[in-house]
Amino acid sequence: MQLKLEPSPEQIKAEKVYSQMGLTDEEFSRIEKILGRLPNYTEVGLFSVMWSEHCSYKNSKPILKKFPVTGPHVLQGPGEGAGVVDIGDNQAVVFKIESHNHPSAIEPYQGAATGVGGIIRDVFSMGARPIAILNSLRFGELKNARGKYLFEEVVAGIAGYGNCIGIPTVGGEIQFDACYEGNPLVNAMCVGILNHEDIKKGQAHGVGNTVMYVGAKTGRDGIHGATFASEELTEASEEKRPAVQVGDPFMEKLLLEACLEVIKSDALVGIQDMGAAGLTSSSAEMASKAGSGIEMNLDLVPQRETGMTPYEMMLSESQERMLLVVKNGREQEIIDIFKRYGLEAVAIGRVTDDKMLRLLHHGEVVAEVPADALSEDAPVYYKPSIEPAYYRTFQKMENRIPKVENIEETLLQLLQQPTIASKEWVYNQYDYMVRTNTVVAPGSDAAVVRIRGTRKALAMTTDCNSRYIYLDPETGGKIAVSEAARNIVCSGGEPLAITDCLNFGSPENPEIFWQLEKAADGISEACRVLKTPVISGNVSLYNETNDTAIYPTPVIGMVGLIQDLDHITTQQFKQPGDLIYLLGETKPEFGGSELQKLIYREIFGKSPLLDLDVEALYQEQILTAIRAGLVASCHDVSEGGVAVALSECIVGADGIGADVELQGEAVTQLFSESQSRFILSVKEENREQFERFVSAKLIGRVTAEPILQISVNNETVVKVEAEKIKKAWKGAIPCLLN
Amino acid sequence: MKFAVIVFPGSNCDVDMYHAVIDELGEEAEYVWHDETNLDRFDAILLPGGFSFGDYLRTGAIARFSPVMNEVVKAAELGKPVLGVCNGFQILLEAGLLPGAMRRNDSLKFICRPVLLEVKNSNTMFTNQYAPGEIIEIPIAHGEGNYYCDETTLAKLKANNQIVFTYHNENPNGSIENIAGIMNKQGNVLGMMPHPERAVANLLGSHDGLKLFQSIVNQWRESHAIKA
Amino acid sequence: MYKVKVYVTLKESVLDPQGTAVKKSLRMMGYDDVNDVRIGKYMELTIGETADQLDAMIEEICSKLLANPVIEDYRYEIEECVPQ
Amino acid sequence: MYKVKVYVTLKESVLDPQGTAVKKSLRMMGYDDVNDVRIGKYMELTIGETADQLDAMIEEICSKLLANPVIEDYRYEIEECVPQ
Ligand SMILES: Nc1ncnc2c1ncn2[C@@H]1O[C@H](COP(=O)(O)OP(=O)(O)O)[C@@H](O)[C@H]1O
Ligand SMILES: [Mg+2]
Repeated sequence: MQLKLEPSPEQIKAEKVYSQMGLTDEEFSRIEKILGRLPNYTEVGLFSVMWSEHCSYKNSKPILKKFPVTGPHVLQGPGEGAGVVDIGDNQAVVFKIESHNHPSAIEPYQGAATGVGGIIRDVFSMGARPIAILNSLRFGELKNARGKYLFEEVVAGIAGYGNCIGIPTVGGEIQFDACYEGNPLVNAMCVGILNHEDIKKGQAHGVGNTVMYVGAKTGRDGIHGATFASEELTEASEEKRPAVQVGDPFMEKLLLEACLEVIKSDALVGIQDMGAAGLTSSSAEMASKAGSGIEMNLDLVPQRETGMTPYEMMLSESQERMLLVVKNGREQEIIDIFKRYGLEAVAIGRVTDDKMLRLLHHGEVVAEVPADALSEDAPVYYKPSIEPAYYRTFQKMENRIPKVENIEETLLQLLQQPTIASKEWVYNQYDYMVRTNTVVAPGSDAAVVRIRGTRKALAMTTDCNSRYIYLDPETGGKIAVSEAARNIVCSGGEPLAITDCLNFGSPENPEIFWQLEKAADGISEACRVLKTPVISGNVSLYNETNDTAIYPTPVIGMVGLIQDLDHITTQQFKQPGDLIYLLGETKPEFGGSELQKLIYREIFGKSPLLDLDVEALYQEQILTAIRAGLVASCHDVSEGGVAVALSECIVGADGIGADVELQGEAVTQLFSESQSRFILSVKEENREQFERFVSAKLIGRVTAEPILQISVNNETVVKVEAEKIKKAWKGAIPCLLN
Repeated sequence: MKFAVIVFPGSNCDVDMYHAVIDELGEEAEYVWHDETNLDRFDAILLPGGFSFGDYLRTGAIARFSPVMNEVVKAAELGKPVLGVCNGFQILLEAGLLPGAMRRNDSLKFICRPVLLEVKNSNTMFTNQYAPGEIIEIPIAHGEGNYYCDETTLAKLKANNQIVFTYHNENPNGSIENIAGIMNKQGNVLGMMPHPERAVANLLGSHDGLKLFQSIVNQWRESHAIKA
Repeated sequence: MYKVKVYVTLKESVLDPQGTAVKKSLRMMGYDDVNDVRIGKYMELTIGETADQLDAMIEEICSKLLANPVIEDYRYEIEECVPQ
Repeated sequence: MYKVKVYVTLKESVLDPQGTAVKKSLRMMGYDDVNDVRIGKYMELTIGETADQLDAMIEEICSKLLANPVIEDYRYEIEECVPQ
């Protein structure tokens, strides 16, 4: 049932059909020039998806250039499915983060689920065995039914996919703010490991080699309404072309196992997953990266529906598909491996030497365009950027200490803010233990996954406080990287590298573009100082509803190496009698803090400041002390300040409390969000040695009594049972959802 | 002693089972793909957790038709120990090797966390290393662990001491009588929702599950010593 | 009293992993004549007295809660029934 | 060609957690007249030529695979249809 007639090349130009697919007049002229003729409908489709921001990074490329991407351990930087970092003993860790914001806003369960599926494929397409999944989520304030629905369904979707495929979801972060109400963020990160010799690339080398298609059949999924430009379209036919794809984690599990087997075969030349723009991006990129061409016969593409046009097949975003390049004559070996898993591998084309992407359908050439033009040579734009007025206003403001009536009450309220509250309701829905390598489960600073057969482990985390970034993108960018590194270090790991997901508003708005630029500057500088290069990432722009942009949200995913299982450290206090230390200086810094938000219901002023050299020094001190076996627990101070951090050290450890004494202004001491601070606990007998390594201040002791007692200037300001803290902190999210 | 770890398309705790046996128990194990038609070389059969065939339709419903299941039935009839964990339990129910059926958790949510279990019957080939009534900590990770059977069946389970594990202090999923694990009347087929293979080393948070595997080995040694 | 039967099915071009898996399994079991399987939901609601605007109410319930209009279609039948 | 519609429902004696949850939500949304909700499966099978013993075959498919007789009931309807 073919409902539509494709417009002719002349019509496309005259009626500007291309503009409905997101191409500008200049871009269309550029295509005409590249081809030396008018493009047909399918060809315009290829350009429109490949030159979209999502595939080409045309607006963000100049920004991404800022990032440091090399380092002594980096084996593969940005540009492939995922980045790769050496971890010694011939092993390497592979990771990447990716957004699925838009699909999740429309259909939260499937949007989140397919986001997880996509990032897993990115990792195993590199030849790596995925070992863990993390996520980073942003929602509105959980005040209305829609908001709760989005939150519940996104979590269920992540769980549904990850649990079924059997990769543990070990960590993440969630922030709730009104700016995400209409535009939630769903970022998923996957971490894998491989042996050096198994690294695979998405490159179509070797003229005459065979292009093979494996995985799910192609349907009309995800061919976006906006790019679907035919006058003959009726409402009924529109309905048949849903923008949202349904994930099939069972299919992906089979695909994963089969691909990991195929990767061991020297018959395999290149492999890439079909992500956004499916067949188009995978084929064009594989050809372009290898400096070759690809010719495909679309009649051979496994199809789920009848009567699919070349345009539909090439733009489909059906999930769970991979494109392989296989040595000519060795196809049967590949077919046999997939067959064992009940999957079909089908030869659909071959590698050519003419650098063209050529498509055949029903015996005719239906598209013929230079692969480089689609991929490497896509347009790049340098957008104007303007410092926003709000920023100047905020920078001029003095730091104001919020007025707090009752400190203990305020602490309990802070613990119930959903951004601070326990995320147990979320991660108990994730199978975080499958494969029995999860040594530190969700609930501490970073998750820790051991590497079986060695004494090593990997620490991993995602972090981003977008409130700071909104107030001051450059400082906020530095903070995001530093906080991620703090979480890794607190767990006993040495930060290796980062992956980033730049979630921003529209780059057409110069003030937003300024945020993007400045945040990237901050991230870059922090990466240089903390020696964590950017090895992969993703950009998601246009996150706006009704012209209001989200806070700039560049999520940082970081992985660190723990050299020995004995170094693994968690945030919970361990033993009554242990000494409690605070490392780092506390200043009255409340801009963007939880306390500011709680009291004023808005954020303003300067974000906390950050000195990267101090940050690096403290992190080094802590790592040295941990490796020397001197640290019983370690936790970074983040949202909610010292009082919240101390509470978090107590709640996970049953039946103990803490008695702490601070000096100074009480609200600042307890709730300021000054950066580069840590709470550590140390066995009495290690006191001297610890103090030699770490310039921290002794502030109290772990007690056998399950009570948190804090005094400031010798006056008790908090005295509350651990049980009460626990109830407030753990009960908050379930309570908000009811 | 040699264990078969049956792998269905979609199984995902197969690796955990395998390593529990090899690394922590110190016995032999081999992965067996679901199309295998001979299990004679094995002394015990393990059906791991996961999502066999995606658990589409019903948990375990499609896996039970895999060729290997005929052999699992045969092994059970021969009296070999057969242990099904989580999805393995669900498959045993669908295959009729154990009575009852699984419903979705009453919270309608997947639940992953450590829980406490009571060893209801420590006089079995799976639990002889536990003390009667011992309370142990073992994680659960399932969306459908809400065990159901009719009253006649329940009465029989009780009468024959077939209820092996119950949840202690709380019921995480709504299962009747807090049932976490049951065995067949002969006592050689055990199905349980909690994952003993995830609790075999302190590094993982608990080693309470190891005794279950040790019980199997212990029983096997004794019976072989007698035969010899 | 009314008994309302609601049928929720995936939209035609939406992937149905469950249906595909069941079809494959039926084929494996030797039922070669099965060409296609689609799996949806079937729900029975028992509704009390209010007869007026029942239709509008069911329509609302379906589109808001029982079905997900982004990927699913629904239809329903209303039967009047006498409580025993 | 035949289209077979299969309805699988939980037995009445078996508590239906999903139905209970949906009922609760409906009540919260203000639909106080909803007395009961039961959730089951609706499946559509398209079956090729073989007309003989179709009934026996469907019966078998249902009892073996599509429904679990321990907790579920099923019924089905067979419609002959002309392929377009
Ligand atoms: N979406 C999520 N998925 C899984 N785990 C989460 C999620 N959100 C938070 N967590 C876990 O909860 C704990 C606390 O998170 P968070 O408050 O963000 O920690 P931190 O401030 O140290 O970064 C961490 O262990 C984290 O991994
Ligand atoms: Mg932290």
